[in-house]
Amino acid sequence: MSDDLQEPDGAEENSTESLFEAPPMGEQERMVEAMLFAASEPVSLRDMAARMPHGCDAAEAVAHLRKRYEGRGVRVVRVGDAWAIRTAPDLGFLMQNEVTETRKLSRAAIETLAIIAYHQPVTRAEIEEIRGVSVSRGTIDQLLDLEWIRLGRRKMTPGRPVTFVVTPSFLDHFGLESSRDLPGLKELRAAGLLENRPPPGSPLAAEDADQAEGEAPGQSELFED
Amino acid sequence: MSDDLQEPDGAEENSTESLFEAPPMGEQERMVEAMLFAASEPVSLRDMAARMPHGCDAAEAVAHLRKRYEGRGVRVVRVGDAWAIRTAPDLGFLMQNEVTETRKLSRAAIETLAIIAYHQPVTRAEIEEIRGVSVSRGTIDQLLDLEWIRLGRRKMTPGRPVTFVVTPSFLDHFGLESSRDLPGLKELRAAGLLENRPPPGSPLAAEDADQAEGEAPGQSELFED
Amino acid sequence: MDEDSFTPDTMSVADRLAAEALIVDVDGFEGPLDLLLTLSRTQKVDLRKISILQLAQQYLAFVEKAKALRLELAADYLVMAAWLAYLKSRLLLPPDPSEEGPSAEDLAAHLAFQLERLQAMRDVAARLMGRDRLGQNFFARGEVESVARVKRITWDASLLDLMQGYARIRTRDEFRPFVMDRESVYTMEQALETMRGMIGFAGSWTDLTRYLPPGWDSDPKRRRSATAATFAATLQLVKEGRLELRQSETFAPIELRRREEDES
Repeated sequence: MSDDLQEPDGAEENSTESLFEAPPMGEQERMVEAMLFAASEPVSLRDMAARMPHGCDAAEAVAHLRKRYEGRGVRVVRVGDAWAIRTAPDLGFLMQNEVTETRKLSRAAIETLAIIAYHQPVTRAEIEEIRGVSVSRGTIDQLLDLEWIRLGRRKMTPGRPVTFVVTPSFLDHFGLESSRDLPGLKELRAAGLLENRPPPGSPLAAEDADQAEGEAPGQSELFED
Repeated sequence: MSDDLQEPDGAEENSTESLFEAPPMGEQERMVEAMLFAASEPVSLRDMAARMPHGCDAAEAVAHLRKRYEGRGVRVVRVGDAWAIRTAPDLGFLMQNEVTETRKLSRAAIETLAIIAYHQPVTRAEIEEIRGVSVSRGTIDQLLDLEWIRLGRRKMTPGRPVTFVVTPSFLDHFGLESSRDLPGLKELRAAGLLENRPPPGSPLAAEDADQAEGEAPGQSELFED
Repeated sequence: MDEDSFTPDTMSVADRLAAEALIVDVDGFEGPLDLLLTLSRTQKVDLRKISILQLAQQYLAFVEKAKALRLELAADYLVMAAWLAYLKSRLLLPPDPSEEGPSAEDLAAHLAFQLERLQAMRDVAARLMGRDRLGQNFFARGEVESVARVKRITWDASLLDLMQGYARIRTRDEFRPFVMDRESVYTMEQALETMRGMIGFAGSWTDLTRYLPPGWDSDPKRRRSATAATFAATLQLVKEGRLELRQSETFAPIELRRREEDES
C-alpha cells in the first residue's frame, strides 16, 4: 500500500545517526495520523517529532500521509507552520444536519383543502362561501407550496377568477388513485363523521349528498396538461 | 405518471427505487469518512444516511471505509448501532497530553458496573444480592454521571422496580462493539453464573427457577413493550 | 487456622499481612459475602468444591475474634454469622426427614454459587478495567467539526383529517341557524350572464328592475336577491366599460344603458 511513496530528500538522516533503529516509515505515518487525528488544534512538526520515538522524521511522515489522503473525504492541510486533518471542502454540505419537523396542517388549511378536493375546480369566493369565512392568502399559498393544489382553468365568470384543483401529489399523499375515491357524504355519514339526523328545515341535505357524489366523476379530467 | 409515486411507507427506499442516481460507492465512502472524522461521538448509520444524498448506502460505505483503515493509525470502530474513528490503541503513548483525567472509581463502583454490564437489565436489589451488600446511592450516581449506565425499563415484578443497563458511551469507553462482546460473557453464561438463582427455601424459589430458565435467552421479554 | 501448615510456602508476606488485617479492619470488606470470599481463598480450592463447613467455621472464628477485640460489627455480619451457625449445625447433623424446607446441602450449594458468582463478577470487572480505554489508550477526534442543524418543516395531514374537515364544514352548514336558502339566491354570476345577453339591446336609459329575471320579482326574498345580484353585475359591466349608470336622486330608480363611445 505504501510502497509507491518515494522518499524525498532529507530522509537519509534517520538511517545514519540514530542510536536506536527508527520505526519503519509506515509506522511513522501511522503515528502522525493518530496524532493529527486526536489533537484539538494543528500540530507542529516539532511537537510531533518530540512525541515520536528517536530517529523519526515527522516531516516525511506527514508528506506521506498527506499524499495518502489526497482525494479522500478528509485532507492533511498545513495551517501556519503546523498540520491538521480537515474535511474535504466539497463535502462541507455533510456538516449540516437537516432536522425535519412534521407539523399538522392548520384547521383552516385542511378545510380549504377538503373543499378544493370535493368541489374542484373551485374559486376562492366559492371556498369562502362554503366555509362561511374568508380564506387567507397564506392558507392558499401554503397548499400551493405543498403542491397539493394548483391553479386550474379560469372560470368564465366576471373577473375570470382562477380556480383551484388538487394535484397528483395530493392524491399520492392521501393514498388516493383519483379524487373520485374521496369518500362521499353518504360514506362520511356512515363513518359517523356526519350527523345521521337530517338537519331540521333543510330538505337540501340529501340532495347535496347526491350532488357531491355525482360531481366527483367529472373531476379527473382536470388533471390534464 | 402516477404509478411510480406509490412508494411504500417506511423507509427502505434508498436501495431499491431512488429517483436520483446515488453517487458512486467511492464517493459515498469519502462522505462517511468526512462525517466520522468530524465527530468525536459515534455517528449512527441513520444519521449518516440522513445527511448523505438520496440513494446512498451508508452501511456499505462504512464497511469499505473500515477495511481501508485496517492497520492504520486510526481505526473505524463500531459502537452499538453507531460508528466512530478512534486512534489505534498501540499508539496511545503518543497522545499522553490528550489523556483525560478520570476520577478513580471505587471498588464498589467497578463491581457494580460489571454486574450491570453482565446482568443487564438488572435491578438494584439484584445488584445487592450479587454483591451481598447494599449499593450506596453515590455509587449508582457516579456511574450515571459518567453516562456509563442509564435506567432501563421497569421490571414486570412486584413493585415494578427500575433496572439499569449500560450505555453506548460505556461501549465506546471500553472499546466494545456491543454488550455481547463483553470479555468472558460466554463462559459466564455457560457456567450458569449469569442466572438469577434465588436462595433455596425462599417462597418464590420454585416458581422463579422455572422462570429463570425461560429468562436466560431473552431477558427482554420480561419487560413490557 | 491450620491452612498455613497446609500450604506454608504459598502464603506470601502480603497475604499474611492481609490475613492479620482481616481481623481488625472490618471496614475494608464489602459486606459478609466479601469476607466469606476472602476467607474462602485460604482454602485454595475451586470455589465449586469449597467446603462450606470449613468456611462457616472460619467466618464464625472471625466474628468471635472481632467480638473479643470489641469491634463493632455491622448487623449484616452478625446475621450472616447466625445463618452460618445454623447451616453448620444442619450440615453436621444427619438429615431429619421430618423437617420441611430445603436441605442443608441445597443451602450450602447456594452459598457456594453466590461466592462463585461474586468472584466471577470481580474477575470480569478487572478484565473490563484492564481493557484499552477511550481517552487513556485510544482517542477520539480532537478537533470536532460542529454539525449545523438545519430545521426543515414538513406539513402533514391524513385522509381522515381531510374527511373530518369536510364533514365539519358540512355539519356546520346543516346546523347553521340561518340556513342559506339557495333556491332564493340569485348569484352575481347568473345576473351577469343574463345582463351580457341583454346589454346589446340597452341603447336608451332603462330602469335596472327591468332586467330582473322572470319569476324573481314577486317573492320579496327572491326579489331582493335578484336586485342585489343584478346591480352588482351592472357595476361589473360598468367597470368593464360596457355600461353607463345613473340615478337622479337618492333612492330614485337606477337606470342603465349601453356605453356608446367605443363604437364611435
